[in-house]
Amino acid sequence: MPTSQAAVDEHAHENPALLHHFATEAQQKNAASLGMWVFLAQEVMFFGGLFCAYLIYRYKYFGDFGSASQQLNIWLGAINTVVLICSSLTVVLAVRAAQLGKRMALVCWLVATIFLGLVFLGIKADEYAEKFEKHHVPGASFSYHELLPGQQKFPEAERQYANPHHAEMYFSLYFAMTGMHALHMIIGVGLFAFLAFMAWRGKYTPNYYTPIENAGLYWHFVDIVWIYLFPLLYLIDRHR
Amino acid sequence: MATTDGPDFGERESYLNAGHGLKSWLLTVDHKRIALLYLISITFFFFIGGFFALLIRLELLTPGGELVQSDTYNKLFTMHGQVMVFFFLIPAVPAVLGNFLIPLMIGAKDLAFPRINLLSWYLYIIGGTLMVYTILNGGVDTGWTFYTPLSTEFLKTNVISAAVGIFFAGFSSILTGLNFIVTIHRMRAPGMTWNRLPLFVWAHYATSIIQVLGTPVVAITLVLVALERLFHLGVFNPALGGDPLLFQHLFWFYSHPAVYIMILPGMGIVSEVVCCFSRKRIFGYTAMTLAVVGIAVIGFLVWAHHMFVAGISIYAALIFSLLSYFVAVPSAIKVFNWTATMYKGSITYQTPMLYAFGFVGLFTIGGLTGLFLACLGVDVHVHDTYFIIAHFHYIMVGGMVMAYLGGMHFWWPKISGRMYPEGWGKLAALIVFIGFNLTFFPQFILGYMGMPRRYHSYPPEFQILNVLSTAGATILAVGYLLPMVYFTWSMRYGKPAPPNPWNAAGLEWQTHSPPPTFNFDEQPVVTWEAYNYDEIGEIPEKEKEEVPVAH
Amino acid sequence: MSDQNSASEHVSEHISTLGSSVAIWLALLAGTAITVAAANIDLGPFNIIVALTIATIKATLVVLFFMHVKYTHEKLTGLVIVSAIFFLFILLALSMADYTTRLWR
Amino acid sequence: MFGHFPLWPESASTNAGNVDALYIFLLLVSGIMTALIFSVLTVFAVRFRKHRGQRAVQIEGSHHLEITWSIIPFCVMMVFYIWGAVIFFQERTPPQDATEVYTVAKQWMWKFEHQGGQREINELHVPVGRDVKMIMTSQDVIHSFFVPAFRIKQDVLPGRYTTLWFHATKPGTYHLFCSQYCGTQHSGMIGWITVMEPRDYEAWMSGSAGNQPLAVTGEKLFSELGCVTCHRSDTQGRGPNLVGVFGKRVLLEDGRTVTADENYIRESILEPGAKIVQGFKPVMPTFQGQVTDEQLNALIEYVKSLAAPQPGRSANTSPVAGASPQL
Ligand code: HEA
Ligand code: HEA
Ligand code: HEC
Ligand code: CUA
Ligand SMILES: [Cu+2]
Repeated sequence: MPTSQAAVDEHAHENPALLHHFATEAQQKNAASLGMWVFLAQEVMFFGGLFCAYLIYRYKYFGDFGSASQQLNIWLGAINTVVLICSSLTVVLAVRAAQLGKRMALVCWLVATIFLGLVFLGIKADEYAEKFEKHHVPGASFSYHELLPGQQKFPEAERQYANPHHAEMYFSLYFAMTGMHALHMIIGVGLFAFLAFMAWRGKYTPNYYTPIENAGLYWHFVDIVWIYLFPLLYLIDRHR
Repeated sequence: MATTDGPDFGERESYLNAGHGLKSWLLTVDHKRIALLYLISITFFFFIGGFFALLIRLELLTPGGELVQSDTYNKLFTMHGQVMVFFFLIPAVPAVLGNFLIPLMIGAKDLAFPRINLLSWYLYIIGGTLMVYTILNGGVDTGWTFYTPLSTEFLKTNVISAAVGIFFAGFSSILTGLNFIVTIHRMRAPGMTWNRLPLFVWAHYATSIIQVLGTPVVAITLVLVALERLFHLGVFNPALGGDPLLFQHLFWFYSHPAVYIMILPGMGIVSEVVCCFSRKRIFGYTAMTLAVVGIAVIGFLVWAHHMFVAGISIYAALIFSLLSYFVAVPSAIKVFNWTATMYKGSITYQTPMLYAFGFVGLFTIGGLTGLFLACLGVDVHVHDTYFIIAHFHYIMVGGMVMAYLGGMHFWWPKISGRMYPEGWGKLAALIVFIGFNLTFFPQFILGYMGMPRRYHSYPPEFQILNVLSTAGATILAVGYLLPMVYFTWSMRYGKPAPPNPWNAAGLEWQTHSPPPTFNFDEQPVVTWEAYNYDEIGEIPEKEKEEVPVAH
Repeated sequence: MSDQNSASEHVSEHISTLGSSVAIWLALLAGTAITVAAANIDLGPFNIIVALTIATIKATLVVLFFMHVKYTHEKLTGLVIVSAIFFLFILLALSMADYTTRLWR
Repeated sequence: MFGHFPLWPESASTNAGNVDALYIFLLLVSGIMTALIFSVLTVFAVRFRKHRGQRAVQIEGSHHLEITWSIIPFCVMMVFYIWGAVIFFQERTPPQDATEVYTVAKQWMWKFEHQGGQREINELHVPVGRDVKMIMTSQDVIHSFFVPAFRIKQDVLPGRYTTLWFHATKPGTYHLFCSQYCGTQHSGMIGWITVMEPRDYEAWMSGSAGNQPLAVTGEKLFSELGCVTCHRSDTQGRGPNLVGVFGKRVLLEDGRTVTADENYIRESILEPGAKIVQGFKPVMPTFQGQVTDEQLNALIEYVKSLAAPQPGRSANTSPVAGASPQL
C-alpha cells in the first residue's frame, strides 16, 4: 500500500497541490477522478427525470409531438451539434496540452472551447428569440395558429394538432430540456474561463492538471446530453 | 497550541481545541467539526419538526378541530413532514455520525473532499434557511409529497421557497453521498480491505448510492414544480394535457429509495452496537453486507407501491407489489442475523444496547406492516389512512430515531471526550420506548378503522384512540428532551472518557477521545477482521451498574 | 484492495494522440450528418430507432475516447457508468410499464 | 362522548369480508413472526447476559440458517402477494350490469348523478345486494373516494375517469371520506353512503322525481350540441354511427385499436383529433370548454344507452366493457 506515513513525508513537499489528507498524488488524483465520475452519474439521473417526462409524453401524444417538432429549425440544431462536437475536440486537445505541459497551447485550446461554447449559446439564444416571436413559448401567450403555414396535412383540417395543449407540452419540455442543458453550458463556460486564467498563470503542470481533466469530463457529458437532445427534439418527425 | 478556555483535556490537542472562535468552526474543513455543525443544525430542525408534531397531536385531541384553522393544520403536517424528512432524518445519521466516523473507521485523515464536505453543510444551511423563511413567511400546505396539480395550480402558499429549499438540501445530500463513496473507495488505511470494513461503513456506502442516484430525480422534479408555478408549463397539469401521475412517479422514484436513506445508516449503527454489547462477531458478515447493498438496489424498483389507488395501470400495480416483497427479504436477513448475533454472547445493557433492542423490535413491526401495505388488497383500504402514518413512524421514529440516539450515546464519548450519565440514559431510552408505542400503536387501529390521514377534524368515534396517541406524544417529548439536556450537561460535567470506554472493536476506538485533528497519531495498519471481539474480550469492569448474575 | 492498490500505483496517464482524436471527431461529425440525412427518409417506426442508435454510438465514442475510459485501468469508472445507465433504465422502463399497460391512456 | 368506542370498522360489502379475511391472515402471520422474534430476543437477552468469567462464543455465521430464513419468509410473502393480488383484481374488475353512478368531485364536495337523473351532494343512496359502479372524475385537484365500510378506495383525477365498484350487503349509513389531500377543507370533504333495501331504494329513487334519466338528458344535448348532424343512425353521416360503439374495440386510422370505454368517449368529445376512427376524417370539432363535466357524463350515458337494447337501462351486453378491468 502506498498510503504509509513514509510516503506522505516523501511526497508532501514535492507537489504543492497535494492536499494534507492524501498520502500520494496518485491517491489524490484517483479520488478526484472517481468523484467526477460519480458526479456525472448524478447528472445522468438529473437529466433522467426530464428524459422520463419527455418519453412519456412523446408516447402519449405521439402525433402532436411530431408535428410540433417540425417547428424547430433543423439546420440550427445540426450546426449546434457540430459546434459542440468541435468543442469536445478542443477540450481533448486542451487536456493533451496540459499533459504535455504546453502552457500556451492549453490556454489557447481552452479559449477556443469557450468560444465554441459561446457560439452554441448564441445560436440557442437566437432559436429562443424566434420561439418568442412565434408565440411558441408555453404560457398565456402560447399560440398554435401560426404553426399552420405550409404544414397542411389534412386538407379539411382546421387545425394541425389533436390538442394544442399537446404541442404546448412539447415546447414546455423543449424549453425545460434545452434550458437545463444551456444552464450546464453556461456553468461550463464559466469554469473554463477560470481554468484558462489559472492555466495562463501557470498553475497546471504535467504533474497536476486534474481540474482540466475533470472540467473536460463535465464538458463531454454536456455534449452527450445534446447528442441525445438533438434527435429527440429536432429529428423525430422529419420524414413525414 | 495550549488551551486556556473550553473543556480541559489536559495537554493533548484534539479537534475540539484545535482552533477557536466562530471562524475556526464556520470555515473548518475537518470532517469532525463539520459533523458537529450538522449535529447542531439537525437538532434545531428536529425540535422545530417536533414542535409541529406536538401541535398536530394537540389539535387531534378533539374531533371538532377547535385548536387551529384547517389551513393552519395543513401547514403543520406539511412542514412537520418536510422538516423531519429533508432537514432532520435524511442528514441525521449520515451527515453527523457518518461524517464523524467514516474516516475514523477506515483509518483516514479526512473525507476525500473536505471542502466539498463543508460546501454540503452550507448548501444544507441555505436550504434550511429557505425552509425557515417558508415557515416564518406563512408556511406551506402541499403535504410533504407536493402532489400536483394541487401544489402547482391551486395553493397560494410558499410552495416555491419550500421546493427550492428542499432542492438545496437535496444537493447537500448528493454531495455527502459522493464524498462517502469516494472516501470509502480511495481513503482506506493499509490493510482495510472491503471485507474488513465495519458494517456501519457498508451501510453508508449503500446509502450513498441512493443519495447520489435518487436525489437528482427529485431535484429536477421540484424544479419542474417551481417552473410550473411560475410559467404554467403544464407538465403536471391535467388542464393543459399534463399527467399528475407523472409527478407521482418522479417523486416516488426518489422518495421510496429515500426511505432507505432513512433506515440503512440506522442498521449500520445497530450492527456496531449489537456486536459490541454482545462481545461477538456479527453473525454472517457477508450476508449483512450483501443485504444493505441489496436493499439499496432493489429499493429503486418498488416506488409505485405508493400509487396503487392513484390510477396507475393495474398490471403495473401487480409488478410493483411483487417487487416490494423482494426488498423485504434482505431486511429479514438483517433482523434475523442481529438476533443470531446475540446467541451465546455475553450481553450487557448499556443505553446504546437498549436503543438497539428498541430498533430491532420496532423496525420489525414497522417493516411487517410495510408488507401489509405492499399487499394490494389491503393497501386499497388502508392507503392514506393512519395505518400508513403508523407504519412509517414505526420505522422512522421507532427505528431510525432510536438508532440515531443509540449511536449518539455509543459514540458520544468519542465525539465529546465525556461520558454521558448512564442512569439518565437508560431512563430516557425507556421513556422514549413507552411514549413511542403509546403514540403510534393506536394509529394502526385508527387506520384500519378508516381514519384518513391529513384530517384536521374527524368523526367522534375515533377520539379515544387519538387521545391515547396524544398522551403518548407528550411522553415522547420528555424522552427526547432528556438526552438533549444531559448531553449538554455532560460536555462540561461528564466524566472524561477513555479512548475506548466500551472496549469496542473498530479503528475509531484506537485513537484519543476526542480525536486529534488528523484523527490518528500515526497511520494505522489493519491486520484484523471487523468485530474481532474474540481477541478483545469483555468490557472493562469499572464502576458499572452490574447486576449480580446467578445462573 | 484491488481498486485502491492497482489504481493508485499508476494514474491513468494516457495521452491521446492527435490523430486518434481527430479521427473520433470526424466520426462524430459523420454521425451527425448521417442522422440528419436518415431523419428525412421515411423508415416508419425505424426512424426513431436509427436516430437513437446513432446517438448512442456517438455517445459511446465520446465516453470511450474523449473521456479516456477506453484507456483507463480503472474498472470502477466502468462500474459507475454502468450503474448510472442501469438506474436511468429502471426509471424509464418501470414508468413506461405503467403508461403502456393502462387500458386507457 | 366516549360512548361509542369501536376497534374494528363495520363491514358492509362483499369486498369488506374478503379484505378482512386477508387482513386477519396477515395479522396472524406477522403476529406469529413478531412473537417469535421478540421471544427469541428476550430469551437470548436473559440467557446470554454477561456472566462473570464466561466469554462469548464466536460464531462466524451459517449459510444454511441464512438461506432458511430468507426462503421461508419469501414463500410466506408470496402468499401475501398472490392473495392480495387476487382481491385487487376483483376490486378493479367491475361486473357487467352494474348500476352506474356518475361522480364529479371538486374542492370540497362530492356530486353524484344516478342513471335516473337523480342528483345528490355529499350523500349517496345505493341499493343493498346490487353491484354499483362509480364513474368518477374531478374538476380541480386529485381527490379520493373512500368508503371504509366497503374497504374500497380510488383516487379521482382531473381530466379523466377512474372507476370503482362495490356490492353492498348491509343496509345502513356509512362514512364517505375524501382520502387524498386536496387543500383547505380536505377533512370537510366527507359524506354519507346510505345503503337501502331495494324496496326503499326504489321508493327513494322515484321520490326524488322531477328528473329525467341521464340518457335522456344526454340525448337532448346530443341534438342541441349538433352531434346528430354528423352522427346519424345510418351510415350517411360525416361521423361514425355511434350505435353499438360503446364497449367495442375500435379500429383507428393509425392501425391501433382501443376499447371504447368511458375515457375513450370522453376523449373523443374533448380531444377528437387524438384518436381518429378508421375511415373518417378528423373533422369533428372539439367540445372542450363547451360542455361541463355533468353534461359530459350525460352524453356518455347516452352513447352507452345506444349500445344497449333498451336505451336508459344499464344492461350493457358488450363483452368487452365489463370483462376487462377498468383503469
Ligand atoms: C425509513 C423509512 C421506511 C422504510 C424502511 C419502509 C419500509 C417498507 N415500506 Fe414503507 N413507507 C415509508 C417509510 C418507510 N417504509 C413512508 C414515509 C411511507 C409513506 C409516505 C407517504 O405517503 O407520506 C411509506 C409507505 C409505504 C407504502 C405505501 C402505502 C400507501 O401509501 O398506500 C408501502 C406499500 O407497499 C410501503 C411498504 C414498505 C415495505 C414493503 C417496506 C420494507 O422495506 C420493509 C421490510 C422489513 C421487514 C419486512 C421487517 C423485517 C422482516 C422480518 C422480521 C421477516 C419476517 C417476515 C415474514 C415472515 C413475512 N411503505
Ligand atoms: C422523519 C421523520 C419524522 C419524525 C421523527 C416524526 C415524528 C413525529 N410525528 Fe410525524 N410525520 C412524518 C415524519 C416524521 N414524524 C411525515 C413524513 C409525515 C407525513 C406528513 C404529510 O402527511 O405530509 C408525518 C405526519 C405525522 C402525523 C399525521 C398528520 C396527519 O396526517 O394529519 C402525525 C400525527 O400524529 C405525526 C406525529 C408525529 C409525532 C407525535 C412525532 C414525534 O416522534 C415527535 C417527537 C418530538 C418532539 C415532541 C420534539 C420535542 C420538542 C419539544 C418538547 C420542545 C418543543 C419545541 C419548541 C418549544 C421549539 N406525524
Ligand atoms: C363535424 C361533424 C361532427 C360533429 C358535430 C360531432 N362529431 Fe363526433 N365524430 C365525427 C367524426 C368525423 C368522427 C370520426 C373521426 C374521429 O374519431 O375523430 C367522430 C367520432 C366520434 C366518436 C368516436 C366514435 C367511434 O366510433 O369510436 C364519438 C364518441 C363522438 N364522435 C361523439 C360526438 C359527440 C358526443 C358530439 C357532440 C357533442 C359529436 N361527436 C359531434 C364528426 C362529428
Ligand atoms: Cu378532496 Cu381530499
Ligand atoms: Cu415506499
